[in-house]
Amino acid sequence: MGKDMLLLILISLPLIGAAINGIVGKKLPKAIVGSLATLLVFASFLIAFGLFIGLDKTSIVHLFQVAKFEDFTLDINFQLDSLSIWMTLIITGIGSLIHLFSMGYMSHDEGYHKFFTYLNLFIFSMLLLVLGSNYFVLFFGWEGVGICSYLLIGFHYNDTEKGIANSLAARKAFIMNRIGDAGLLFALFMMLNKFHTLEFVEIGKMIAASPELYTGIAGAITLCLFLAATGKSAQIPLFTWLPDAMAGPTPVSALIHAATMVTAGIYLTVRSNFLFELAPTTKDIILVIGIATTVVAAFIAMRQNDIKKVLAYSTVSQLGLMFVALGMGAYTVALFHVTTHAFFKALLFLGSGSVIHAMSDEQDIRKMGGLSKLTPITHITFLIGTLAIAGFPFLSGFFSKDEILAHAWMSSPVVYGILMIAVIMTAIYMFRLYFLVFHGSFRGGDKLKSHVHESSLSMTIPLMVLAVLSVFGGILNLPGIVFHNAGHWMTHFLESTTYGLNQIKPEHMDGTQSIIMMCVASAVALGVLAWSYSTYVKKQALAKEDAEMNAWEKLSNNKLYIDEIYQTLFVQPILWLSTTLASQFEQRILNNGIFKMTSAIEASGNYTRKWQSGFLSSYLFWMVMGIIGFISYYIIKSSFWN
Amino acid sequence: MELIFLPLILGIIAFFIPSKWIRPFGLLASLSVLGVSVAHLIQFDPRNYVLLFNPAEAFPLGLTFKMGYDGLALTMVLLTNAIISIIFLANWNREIASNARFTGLTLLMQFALLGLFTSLDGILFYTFWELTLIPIFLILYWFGKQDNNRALFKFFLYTLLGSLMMLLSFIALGYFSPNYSYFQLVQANFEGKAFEAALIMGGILFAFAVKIPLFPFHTWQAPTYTNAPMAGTMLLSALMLKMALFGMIKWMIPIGFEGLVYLKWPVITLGGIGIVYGAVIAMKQKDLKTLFAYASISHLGLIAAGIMLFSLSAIEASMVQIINHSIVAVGLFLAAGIIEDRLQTRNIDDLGGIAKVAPQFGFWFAVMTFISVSVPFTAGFIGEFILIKELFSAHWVIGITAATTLVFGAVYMLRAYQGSMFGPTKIESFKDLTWNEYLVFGILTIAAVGIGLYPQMIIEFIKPSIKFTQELMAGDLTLTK
Amino acid sequence: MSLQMISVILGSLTIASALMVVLSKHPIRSVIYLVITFFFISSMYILMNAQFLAIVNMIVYAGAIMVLFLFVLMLLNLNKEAEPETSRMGAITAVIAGGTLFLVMITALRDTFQYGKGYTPVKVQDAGLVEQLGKMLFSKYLVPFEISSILFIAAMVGAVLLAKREKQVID
Amino acid sequence: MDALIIIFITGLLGLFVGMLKKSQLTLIVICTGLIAGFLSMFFMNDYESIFSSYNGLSFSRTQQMFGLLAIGLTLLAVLLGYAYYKEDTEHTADYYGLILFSLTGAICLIGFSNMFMFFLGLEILSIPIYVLVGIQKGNSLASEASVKYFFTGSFATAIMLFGIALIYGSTGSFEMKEIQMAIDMGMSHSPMLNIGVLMMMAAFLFKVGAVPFHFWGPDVYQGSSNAVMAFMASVVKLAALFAFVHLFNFTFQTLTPFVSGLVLFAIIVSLFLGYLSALKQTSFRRMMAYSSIANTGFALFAVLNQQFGEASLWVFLIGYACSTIALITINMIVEKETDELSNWKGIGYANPLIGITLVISLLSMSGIPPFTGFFGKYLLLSSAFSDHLPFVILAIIASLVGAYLYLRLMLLSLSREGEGQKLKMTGIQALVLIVSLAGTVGGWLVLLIK
Amino acid sequence: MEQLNNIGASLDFYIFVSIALFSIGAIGVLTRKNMIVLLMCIELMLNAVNLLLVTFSTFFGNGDAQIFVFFIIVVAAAEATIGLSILIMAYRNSKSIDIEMFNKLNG
Repeated sequence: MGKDMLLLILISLPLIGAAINGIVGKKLPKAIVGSLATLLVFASFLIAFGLFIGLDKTSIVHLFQVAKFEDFTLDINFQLDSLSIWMTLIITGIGSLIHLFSMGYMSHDEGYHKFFTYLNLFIFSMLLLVLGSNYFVLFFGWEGVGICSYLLIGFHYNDTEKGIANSLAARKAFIMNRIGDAGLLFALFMMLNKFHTLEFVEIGKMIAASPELYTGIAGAITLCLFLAATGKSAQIPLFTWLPDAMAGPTPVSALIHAATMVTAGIYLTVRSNFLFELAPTTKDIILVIGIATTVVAAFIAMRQNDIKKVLAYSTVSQLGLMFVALGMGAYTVALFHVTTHAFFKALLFLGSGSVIHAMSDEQDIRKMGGLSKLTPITHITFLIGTLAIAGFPFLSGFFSKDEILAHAWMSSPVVYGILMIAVIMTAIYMFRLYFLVFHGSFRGGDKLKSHVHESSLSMTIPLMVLAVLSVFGGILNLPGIVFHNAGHWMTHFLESTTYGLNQIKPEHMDGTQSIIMMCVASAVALGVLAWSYSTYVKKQALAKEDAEMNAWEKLSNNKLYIDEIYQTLFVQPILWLSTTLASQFEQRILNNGIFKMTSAIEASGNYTRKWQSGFLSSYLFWMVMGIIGFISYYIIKSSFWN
Repeated sequence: MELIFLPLILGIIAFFIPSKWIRPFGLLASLSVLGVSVAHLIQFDPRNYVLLFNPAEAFPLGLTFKMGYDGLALTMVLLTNAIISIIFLANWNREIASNARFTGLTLLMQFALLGLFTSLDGILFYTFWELTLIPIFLILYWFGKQDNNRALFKFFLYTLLGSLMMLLSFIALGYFSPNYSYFQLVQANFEGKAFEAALIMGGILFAFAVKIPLFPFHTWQAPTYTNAPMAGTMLLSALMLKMALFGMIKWMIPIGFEGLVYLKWPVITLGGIGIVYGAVIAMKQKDLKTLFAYASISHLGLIAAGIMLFSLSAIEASMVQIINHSIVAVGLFLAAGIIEDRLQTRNIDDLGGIAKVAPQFGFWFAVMTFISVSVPFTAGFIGEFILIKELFSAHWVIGITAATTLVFGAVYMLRAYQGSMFGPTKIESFKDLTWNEYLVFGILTIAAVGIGLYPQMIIEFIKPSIKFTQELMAGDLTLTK
Repeated sequence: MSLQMISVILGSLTIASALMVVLSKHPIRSVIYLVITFFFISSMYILMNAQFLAIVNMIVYAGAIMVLFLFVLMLLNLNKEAEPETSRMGAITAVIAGGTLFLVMITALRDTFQYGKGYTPVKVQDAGLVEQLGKMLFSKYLVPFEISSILFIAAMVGAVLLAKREKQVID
Repeated sequence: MDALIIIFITGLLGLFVGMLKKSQLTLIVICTGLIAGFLSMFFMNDYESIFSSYNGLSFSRTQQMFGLLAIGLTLLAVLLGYAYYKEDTEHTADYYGLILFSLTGAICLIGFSNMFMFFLGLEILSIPIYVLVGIQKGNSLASEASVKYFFTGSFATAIMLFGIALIYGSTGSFEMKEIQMAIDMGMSHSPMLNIGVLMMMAAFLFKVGAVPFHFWGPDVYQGSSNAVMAFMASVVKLAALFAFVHLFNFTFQTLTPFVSGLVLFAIIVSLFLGYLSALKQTSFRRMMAYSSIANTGFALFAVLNQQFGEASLWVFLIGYACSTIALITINMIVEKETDELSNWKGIGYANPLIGITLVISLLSMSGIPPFTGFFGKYLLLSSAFSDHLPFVILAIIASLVGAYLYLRLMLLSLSREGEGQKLKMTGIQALVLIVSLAGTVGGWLVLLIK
Repeated sequence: MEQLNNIGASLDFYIFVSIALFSIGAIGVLTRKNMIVLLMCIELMLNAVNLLLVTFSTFFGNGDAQIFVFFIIVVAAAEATIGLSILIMAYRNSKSIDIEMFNKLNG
């Protein structure tokens, strides 16, 4: 079996799973449904791993042609190279773990088979997104994940309490993504007009041949691409959907809104690096927006009380960090952070899922506390995740963040400074979350306490696997300064097989600076840990109620009022426009105008028929007038004749 | 010829069938017509022009009575026959289907539509154009809401005004062409008379603009849809609207091509306004049918704007989009019909939680919703993609305007879907889908996904026709037919 | 007194008596004035050498038709009170309209009033004679002559149909 | 010409057979005569008849077609009226006789070749109609209609005679050919001729019922009976329109551009006034009268069309007359005490034949293809298109108002509320409906045969 | 000139008289409300036409116009008959010959 075939099988396995579960899943026992879905994704992972091992050069698999137009064709092609296979590994790997987790988490849900159908469908779409060899397939996947995300966020649409909120959140996500999609479409159109193809490789070649031809259009294209990325990867200004998306079941949050889908924007940018390299302005914009997002999201996360909301804002913040890296041209660094982030954020979400599961669907951290003893495995793994994200030395997050900070330092100390603030805030809110959930006393009441229990094995195994990965994930791309030959494996891996990835090499950094930076980061993480411990464990500080908050806490707690601002600035005017147009323009002017006209015409009949007075003498009179008129016509006309 | 006259004969027979047998009769009749058209399809080579009726002698008034089809027309013929069959199927368990008048009128409507699509003579085209009005009008009047006279008047007079303008144009065309044969009309010489050509085109456009409907001519649509019976709405939006788009592609632009420079941007602008306007109004509509009506203004504005570009890709994409819109229209109006049928209301505020009670319906409605917002793998995606691309290439402003349909479309469709299907259950019981409704949704979905995955088949099918027309317009072709 | 003088006087009298037809309050007077007008017109015919028409005019118009009018007037037995009043405004409007008609026609035909110059009427004496007319009527105009019988039949049937009193059914 | 004699003799014969007081027999005699007349008209060779040695009448191919149409429509009108006449056994024959005499007038008016025949034809056409309008003797509305028609008609006759006299004065002839020659020789600027032509035109506008000489129309139509109205609206209108068009397309053709301004004015005002006034009517016959004023407006476009005017008029008239006869038949069927339009509610839904006839007739009158009404309007408008575009557009706008009018009637009569309504329809009426339906649907096909 | 003198005044004069008679008839038709007088006024108008025709006949010197006058008299007689019988019928129905009374049909 050739690689091409394997690749196609890899892509189609989740689709097959979705089809089976979708069509007959309702009648199958839950165990079969869940394990089928999980195994298929895992099989995909195995195939991907095999391909990864045997990867030598970029190869393109042609499947079929969707449409052929005058000056371009639209094909379904797949591309196998280091970047796509790397993303595939993350997606299928973490995907299968989360599938496994879901088997336990969703076991009581009546829409069990539906859930796995959607999940498999999501994996399929995501694979299309990353494996496609052109922007068209990428767009297919891009839209596909959007729909799956919509379906999964609104999964509990008919929940008696939160049903409407869930579906509204889903809608918000879909629509905000659609705004981004429009950007992607425009980028595609511009590329079609300029390059007459959408193949990555061919566009890359064309640009490599004569970059100066494309500098102008590249700016526009990259801006549109970045708009798309902000939609999918929840950056300012389109980030508000992600926290709302937490309405979905927790595995969904872990898979889609932490590990995979939200990183599609980063993937897109990395994929299009040849274009971004031609557009320095766009890169500056990305940098600024990345910084803003990471700081704003971290700030909001500090005083959130919903366990998943904290993690959601954390995700937004981390994604911002990745965009900072992209803005500086450090593409592999961004991907490295994508990878480690996938590990620890998935871990954290699954951990929070386990907590929620244990707490009988309670998500408010004010009602939790002291869960460390009740759910030991969750506690340990969650702790590892927290440490990893906070940048505890030598865990995966430490290395990936450090790379970004190092690049930031090299580009500008100001950027570095701002990022350090964000890093500190990250550590603060994560430790706050950890301590409030797992330490102190249980605040949820006795009745709830008696129900709290450790999750089943299918849920804890993924936690443990992810914990291990979170700890050792850093190995993938160790800083070169310390581990000379072993370092930067991932950078080299991606560099060796992709085209045109040129970036600043961290090796050029001064060794001493690098070490100092690591020390600073470690110190920050440890310092915040110590401070948090003293605040939340020693002083037993609790999450404040709304009334007790001071100004900045309120600001953070209310998400900077961004939703409200959007509501007033965009939503309300459009809805107002809709109502006004419908009632004023449509109804009053167009509709009533026409009826006014017709009734006026009808009414004019009343005047014309008055002429018909019924008196013979009037008839005869008008006949005489007619003849007089005729003759006058002649007199007038004949006098003009001469 | 049997292709066109079979529905006429069947339609007349239908009036005499006892009501016990009328239900299967309607379905079988429409299926047999579909079968005939499929037989034509099998023998058809897209590179050919098939002339069904081609009298050699000349008639007075420049009448030629030519009839025939190319790939473009045959596509529409097949679409018509398929949709009519689906309409019969969708109405199977409704009272309306056991009414001989309805069946007969629908078959007569089919006759008129087939005649329209296959006519190759200007006056014949106009005749069939008007002829379609009569059956649909009676269907709306007899089977619509009782007090719908105002809406009907508006519908009838609007369309009639449009037709009369078209008639003026055809009369004027008589001065530029020896007779009304399509081939002669296309070759009509407007050299140095671009403005006259634009005027003639404008007259024809007026008729089409009313039917499409383009932005300021749309007010008849929403009330007509709201008052119409489900089958009538389907006929209107899935087939009658398409007549106008087909007419634009096949008749209006090829005939008055020299005048396109004058009309191109005004119409594209109107289309663009329609896209945004329809979508914005649809956002706050409470009645499902009204909402879909405004959505249709938005969708068709895009197609009309795309056609005006008259590039090969744009027309191919328009055809794909025309078919997609027919599928969507039937699906969505069936959904609205099902809701109205079981709950006697279409107001979104009164609905809610249906998906919980009737999960199958919820699912298929969702599928239709997604097809309508043209997600990938559905027919709408590729059409919308290329159309917006072409518009974007023509001018970026119109491109961006057109792209708002992506966002706005999602807004109003999801609002409609979620408002009626999700949320707290406000209804006691809701009978889930019957077999025929399943079948309809299934067929529509398969068609939509099939076209979405492989639109090439349609594109290949119609490409030779468009090229032929373009050559005809350029005068490269010496006509032997 | 030259013929010209006679014809001018006749013309004036004709117009005057015609005016009296319109102005007379009583219908019977109108009838009488109308008969007088016809006499004047007939005499003008004679002046123009149309003797046969002059006679026919006298017999048919003044004789038959006017007698019919009088007969109907008597039959209906309309007394003075039944005579409809003409409203002043209506009359003024009507006179203005008629006057305008007259003026407009005169204006339009003003060029014609040198009509006769340069033309030479031929065989003036013969044209209006019975013999001439009779020959024409039964050769050139035979078809109209025969067709006019249809008119008379129709008028006869119609008159009988309308004027006849329906049979009264006596119980 | 032979047809004329056959019809006249049939009329006389009908009067005699009428004495037997067997209405059925009378009908048979009359119909046989009409069919014989139709056939003799049909098989007539050009200019050959027993009267050919005398001048006065001549029939070209077109005139023959109009003659056939007139006879055919009379046949329909006669059949249509049967249900009504037979109740009045005393006068059944009188009705038929008068209608047939009137028809002879119409034929004279179609085939005239000098002013004598023209004038006589017009009078023979009119005088029986004056009588027929007022034939319901006890009905004060009928006698009012008769009075109005008679006085306006006589006044118009006087005007026309004055016009004929002036034309004679300027051209010195009553023969159409000679008049035409004289005009073509350079008389066209003569004031006397022009005034004469204008006065004739005024009288014609009166006869066809166009503004500003239309006033008699609504009153007379409403006052008369359905049967008489059917004859008036079809045959009388046909003959008058044909004579008008014929005169202005041949004899006065040099002057037609000169009068075109007036004709266009009359057309447009007729169209709008007719349709607008019709909108507010409650009486069916009155509404039809106004609608006929508007349709006359359309027909007058033929006056301006030298080339195809008569052929266009023929097609237009067959559509118009057939629809009108069909509608009047339906009105006869549904009429109760009065001819209120409310009687029409739901009749089309109750009876399919009535429904189909009604819908197609109304659509044809609104100018919707493929019915004859459309082709008539199409021909008339298309010929006027290049010279009088603004007026054609105005006419089209007016026809939209008309469509609204007919649509309203259609909606009213197709209302579902009529379900189960019982309508009495005789076989003869059904026959009339079917024949006129065939004319409405297929009348235009004659264009292709030619 | 001499020939013209044969018919008395000039042709123009007769035309003038004829127009005057016609106009007077028209005024009568417009002013009078009595139907019989109305009918008489119409007869007056017809006589104006007759006069005109005879004038032209004299002028052209052929008898065609006189034959036409003959037919006009024929028609006038028939018309008068019909007119009077309509009048009688109308009188029977409404007991009046005032045309102003006949206005039930209007609008």
